[in-house]
Amino acid sequence: MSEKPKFAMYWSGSCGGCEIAVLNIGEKILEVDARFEVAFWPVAVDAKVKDVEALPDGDILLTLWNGSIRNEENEHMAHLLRRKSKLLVAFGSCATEGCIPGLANLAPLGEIFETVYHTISTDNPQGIHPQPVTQVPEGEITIPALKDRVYTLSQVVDVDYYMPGCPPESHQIAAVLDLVFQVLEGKAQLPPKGSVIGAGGSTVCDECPRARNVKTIKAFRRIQEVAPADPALCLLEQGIPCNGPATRSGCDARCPRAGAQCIGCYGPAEGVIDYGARLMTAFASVIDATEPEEIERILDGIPDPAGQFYRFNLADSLFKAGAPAFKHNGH
Amino acid sequence: MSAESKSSKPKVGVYICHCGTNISHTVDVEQVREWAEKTLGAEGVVIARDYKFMCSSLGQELIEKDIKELGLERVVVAACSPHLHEMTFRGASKRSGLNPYLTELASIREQVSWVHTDKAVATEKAKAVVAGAVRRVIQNEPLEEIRVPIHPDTLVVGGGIAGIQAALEIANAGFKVYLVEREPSIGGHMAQFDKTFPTLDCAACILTPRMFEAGNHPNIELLTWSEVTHVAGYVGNFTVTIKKKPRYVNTDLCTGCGICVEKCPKKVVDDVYEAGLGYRKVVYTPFAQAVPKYPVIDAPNCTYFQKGTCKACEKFCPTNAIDFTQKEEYVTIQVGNIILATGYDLFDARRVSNYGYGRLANVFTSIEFERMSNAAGPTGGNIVLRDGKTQPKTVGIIHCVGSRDKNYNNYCSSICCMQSLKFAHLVRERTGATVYEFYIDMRTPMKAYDEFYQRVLEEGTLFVRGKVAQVTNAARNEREEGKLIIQVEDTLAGKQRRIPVDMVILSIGMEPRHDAKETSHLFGVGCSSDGWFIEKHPKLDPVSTMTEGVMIAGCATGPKDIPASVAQGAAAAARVLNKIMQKEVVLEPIKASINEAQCSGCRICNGLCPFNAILFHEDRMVSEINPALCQGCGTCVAACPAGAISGTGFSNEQILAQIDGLLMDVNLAV
Amino acid sequence: MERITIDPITRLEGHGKIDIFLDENGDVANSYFQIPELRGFERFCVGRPVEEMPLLTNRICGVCPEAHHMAAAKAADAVYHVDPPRTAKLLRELLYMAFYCTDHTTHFYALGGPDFIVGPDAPVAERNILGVVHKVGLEIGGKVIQMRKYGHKVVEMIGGRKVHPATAIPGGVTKILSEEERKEIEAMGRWAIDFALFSLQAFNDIVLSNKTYLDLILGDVYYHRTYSMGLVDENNKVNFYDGKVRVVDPDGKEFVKYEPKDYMNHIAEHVEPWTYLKFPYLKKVGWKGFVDGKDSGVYFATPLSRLNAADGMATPRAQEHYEKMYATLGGKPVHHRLAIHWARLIELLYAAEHWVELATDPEITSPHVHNKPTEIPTEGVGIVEAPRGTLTHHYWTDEKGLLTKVNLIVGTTNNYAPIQMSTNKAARALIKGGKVNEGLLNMIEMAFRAYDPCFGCATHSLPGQMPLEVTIHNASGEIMEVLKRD
Amino acid sequence: MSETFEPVIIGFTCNWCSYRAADLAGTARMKYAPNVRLIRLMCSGRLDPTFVMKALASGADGVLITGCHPGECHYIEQNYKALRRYLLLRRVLKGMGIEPERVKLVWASAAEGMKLAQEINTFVEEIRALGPLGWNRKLAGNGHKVEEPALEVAA
Repeated sequence: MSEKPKFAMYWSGSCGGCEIAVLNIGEKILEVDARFEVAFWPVAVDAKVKDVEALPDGDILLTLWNGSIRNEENEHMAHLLRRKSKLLVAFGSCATEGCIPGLANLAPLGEIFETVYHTISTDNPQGIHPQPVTQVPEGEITIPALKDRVYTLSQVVDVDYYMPGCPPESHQIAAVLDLVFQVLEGKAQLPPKGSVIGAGGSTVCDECPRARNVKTIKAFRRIQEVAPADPALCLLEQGIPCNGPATRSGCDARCPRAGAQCIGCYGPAEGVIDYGARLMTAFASVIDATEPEEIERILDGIPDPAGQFYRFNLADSLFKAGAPAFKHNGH
Repeated sequence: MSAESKSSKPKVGVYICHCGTNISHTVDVEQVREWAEKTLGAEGVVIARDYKFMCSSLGQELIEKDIKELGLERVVVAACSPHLHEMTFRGASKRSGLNPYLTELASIREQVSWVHTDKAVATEKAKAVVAGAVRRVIQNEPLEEIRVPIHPDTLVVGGGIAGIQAALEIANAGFKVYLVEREPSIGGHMAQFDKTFPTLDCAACILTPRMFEAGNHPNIELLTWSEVTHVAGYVGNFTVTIKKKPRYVNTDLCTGCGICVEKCPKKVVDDVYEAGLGYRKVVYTPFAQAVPKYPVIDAPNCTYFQKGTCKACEKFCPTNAIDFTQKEEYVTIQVGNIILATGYDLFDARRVSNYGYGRLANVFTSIEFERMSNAAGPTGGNIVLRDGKTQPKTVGIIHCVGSRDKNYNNYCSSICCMQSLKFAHLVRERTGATVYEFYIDMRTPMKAYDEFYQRVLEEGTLFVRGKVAQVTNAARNEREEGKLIIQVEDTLAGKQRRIPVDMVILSIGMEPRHDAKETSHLFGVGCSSDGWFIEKHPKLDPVSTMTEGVMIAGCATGPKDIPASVAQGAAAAARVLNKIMQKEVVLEPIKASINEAQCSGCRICNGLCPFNAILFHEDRMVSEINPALCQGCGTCVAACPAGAISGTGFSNEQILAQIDGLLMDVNLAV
Repeated sequence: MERITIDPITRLEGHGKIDIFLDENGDVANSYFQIPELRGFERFCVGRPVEEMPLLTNRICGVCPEAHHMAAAKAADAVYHVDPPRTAKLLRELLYMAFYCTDHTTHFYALGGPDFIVGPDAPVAERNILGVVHKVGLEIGGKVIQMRKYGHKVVEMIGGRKVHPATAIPGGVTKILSEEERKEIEAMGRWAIDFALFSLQAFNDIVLSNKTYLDLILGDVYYHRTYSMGLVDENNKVNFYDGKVRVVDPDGKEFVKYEPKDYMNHIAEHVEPWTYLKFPYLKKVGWKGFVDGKDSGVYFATPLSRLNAADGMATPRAQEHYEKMYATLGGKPVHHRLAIHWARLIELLYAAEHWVELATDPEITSPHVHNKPTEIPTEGVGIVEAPRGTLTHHYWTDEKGLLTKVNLIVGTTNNYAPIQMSTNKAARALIKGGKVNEGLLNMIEMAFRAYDPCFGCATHSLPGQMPLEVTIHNASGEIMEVLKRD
Repeated sequence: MSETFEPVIIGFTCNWCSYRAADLAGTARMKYAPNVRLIRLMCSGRLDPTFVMKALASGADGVLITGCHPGECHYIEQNYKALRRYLLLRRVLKGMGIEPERVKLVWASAAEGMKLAQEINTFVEEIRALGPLGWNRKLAGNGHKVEEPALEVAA
């Protein structure tokens, strides 16, 4: 039992889709149970943080972390599991790049409270906002304070490997586990620290079956204006702002195959510093116009450029957040 | 992470130049040196020196010595602009065994000491610039020059005097030349002239031998009545497609006897060669000495092509050379170099309506006068009014028509002064008429030019300094009756004058070819907004362009006189010859390349290269860059969404590192 | 005052934490079920194009992204005033049925069900899917995995991806279903019906035929007389994808039946400073705190409430079991929270039956799957029944279709107040005179697990099993005793 | 604040036009504000929006992009690509709540040393008016420490 290497999986600020994706690998999940002692996996087994704290540092061989760092608890757990793990994997889009919840970094935390606790259906005459510490008649109760913005795992602790995807496709998870099994048997070597695993080395177009030509864009069109799109032709060439050209391969171009544009959940390609920059430069370069007025007219076809280009990657971008996010804290 | 990168930091030497006092006057060089050694020590700087003149042989030896003795792996020279001394210091590195591309120049003279005054501020900026260069140079990679074989044949486009000169130079050196001219004959504008300034020798007399030589040279293949339609490839290996327009004359059979011309029943105004002053037949050779001698049938005007009848030429041709069935044909040739000598168009004098050209009969343009004064011209060399018989008694010559005028062209057409003086001389010589020259400034800079000006002065030509306001026939007194009145402010006399003359000659300037833009795209050369082709360097490389292997000569780059055009033709030829003799060309290793494994074949980059250097492999669904075609602009590098394209010399790593360095002080403050 | 912190390790995962305060006599004074996370979709979706909402709000919950995908798509349809072609609606609903089968299966066999199948008194180590396998037999393990596989397969075939589908857009869907795919889906659907019937049989054999379990279900600890909410079709039959929201009072009488667009007139949300999650309640009744009864606006929205709120099931075999359940549990409405598990299986059967109905509809493979929006976008509400409760998306946009305001009332949130009440009640029932026994842990866990609380939607924790640990502090805060559940 | 505020600006130049214009400004001893630090590219077409964002995120208050006049690009037409990227980049910055005016595109031929100097002075004043961006300080403000590297894997 205890000779078996230890495995942990943990989620913080995320939607749980990563966990479902892992469950979706089917029978292979049993192999994980056979190869590893599952030291910590709240959704699957009963274990406690105290048990983890009791482990010697670096005692857990492999920890898959999904979820962003949204509150102080997330951060606390990140530090704990980093300390206890030999290999810490940022698993899924939230952990690697902040994912869609990272779009919260476009707004000041205060505004998030102002919005959520004052919606049309909210009855909140005294303007109550949740507080880290609350005095109730019986005593004092606490909830963790939210951080000023959404952070990726590697912005808080040192990360060994990155596994992109929202969520990572099951066949990729299976492939990574197979690699780990082989490493355990000494049949394979781990990739260099900091590598992206469970993904391709190119971008989505590489796996996309759609035909493509030399690109010249005369107009951007929103998918509901085009649908049904030509099923055989590159979506971008049909004017649909598909994020495929800049998004790392590995998903088998699932969305474009289903007639929907890639929204970029696999994040940037190898070595790319700023995902959004790649997209905007690519789109702009192939715009078929030289007069500023005409170019602007075509650009009007992308009504939400910041959201379009940083949908999943904002928290990991060069800017990390929009200017307003630095304004003030919500509590 | 940090540990390994420290150990992997290359040794950098920093050399700060005083440039006498040019730099040290506003930058505390010693302070920068100290700072570089201390603060940039962590960056890998092992030595920082300053010296009065780094570019001096002693300064360079300093660097070479350190490279050898300290084992420097990178060098930063903080001095003047890389455009002055990058080569110098790369050379120094090379001599001591360091790859030249591992040396960076930081411009603290042009960008700091010369443009700022506050010494403290300038010194801080100098530090930032040095930090940027150091961070950048660490990311530099050793590069090797690229060598491409050269095809020995050459294409010369344009059969004017510049093109002829270039073609002859190369042909005489023993190499094949294709000379393409879109008119039926080579010769260009010069063939239209009578005399040439300042020597007044007859244009034909000096040009025709050259035309003949070019036309019969074993190494020159003449392609007149032809146009280049497509250019592919790159320096040393161009593939050029040429359209040969149908002459309707079989040049294999034609002897150039001229009977067809003689028998042709139809005349049309010749507004190309005769500038509209004379007529030509529908089947014609532009002029007697035309090369080649073969005539051309002007199909749009030919009765046969219009009505299907006539065929007089065919009937009378002794060798059955007339062939109405000819179609345009395309030939493809391989050449290693190209010389563009496409010349100029003349300014359309009608645009200056207040000078009345086209409205007032006896207002002539300079080119019309050239034809008129030409013995072989429409008037047999008689200088007469439009009526064709009356000799003018007074002639006014107006300079700078369409030139040096913000309403038309700002530039000086450079030949108008001299041609106007020539006209004055010819008018007096042939008619004894009184001649007025209306000029803004007299520009006679070249050899024997000013002497000619003196001579014309002495001949009694009257010079009025001032820009002519208008030419009119509205007489105010009987003295002006039936005359053309030139209204001008005489800026020397300081008064308005009205000078009645019989004939006005407008000395019209030069303009870029109407289709210069298309030509520039066809050959991938730069073209300024007014339409002249852009030299690689206006002073130091006036006959080369940004596109390796494509040279420019003559008026295609701007107004020139004959000697300058000839000189440029020869210079371009020399450039080509030296490439041919080297048998291969060395290209700057600043190139883009695609990492195929990372390329997704999205084809974003495919349309971005104006040099067609990017090709797409349908089979492997990846794009590839031809390094010989790539000019290193880096546009595709910046555009690739997958980050699959990298560019040497200006890599992302280098530029991002430079940004970090330039902002080092800002971040130390945080 | 003494405090007990029922502090799942999940407290550190943003699951929730229960603080119980004891009075001088050691009886429960009060308890607090806290939700410690907030993401703020309502704020950061503002400015985004409305057609992206089915993709963005997917990420609210990876357990039921299909629910958000559908609610968002319907809201976007409404924003553009566009009615998708029938085929598009069929495809969306077909995807949704397959998802329901997967989700209900997961909960019943892996998360909630084990309490019964293995037994509430069984050691916790066995109260999981493996325990179920032992009890029911080996083939069940394979069947459960198969059901999940089939469900996700269909979701992928129609939605493009297994998790976070991508094909629903304003005016329809982007993917046409091929005949080959349809055949495969139909076959899997028929298998799902057998599986659902098998599951109901297992529930009957193991739970209903066992008096102890039945008493447990009918026991008072898990009994709350609250309003019941659920989506119904034009015949007042249970519907997951479309229809009107119907609420019945604690006596089972229709309290209100409203169009989705009118939800604001009927639902309001209460805010407490000690938790990030809001407490929805019936506006017209009002917020009276964590109490049940006709005068309290508290309602629940679960499989059981849906059955309570409807007049029956739209498919024959599900209808049989519907009638059987109410007969067995003493008529409508049923307020025993543990009966939610039974209701869930009946919904599983309905979903499977309807799956086949949809897969065999002649129009399901029509290429006409999208109507281009032509009108100026304005405002729209989209409501579906998520497995864990009525899901409401409400969007406002500018004339370019960019969001200017967003309101979301997600499934589990509906049940926040009832869950707080159930755990509170369980605590009161089991903690007397300061004596805490470990059975408390199971009992309390069962209390909230019945709701299958998915704080993935509400607060991003996963449903079901939350290992518990009780720490008893004295007034001065020292740890007196630590109870673990094994 | 703004009267003592000295903006730091990164300027991108084209090797063939604006960089030579800067040389010319130097040779002609034209004086301009010292706030701009220039980077040489072969062409404005090389300008990757990443560079601009990197500069702004690393502490620059503004970015000046310069290139050949339309139609005068030494690489025929690459400056148009720069123009398109610039126009889109400004929209993205706006979306991020950053004043688009912090990035400016200016055409300057090799002969326009004076124009470049004037444009630099104008831009420095425009940025001075906008005040500091200080993104590097904003990011430094998060107070997160990245932990020591993980232990070596013994396997």
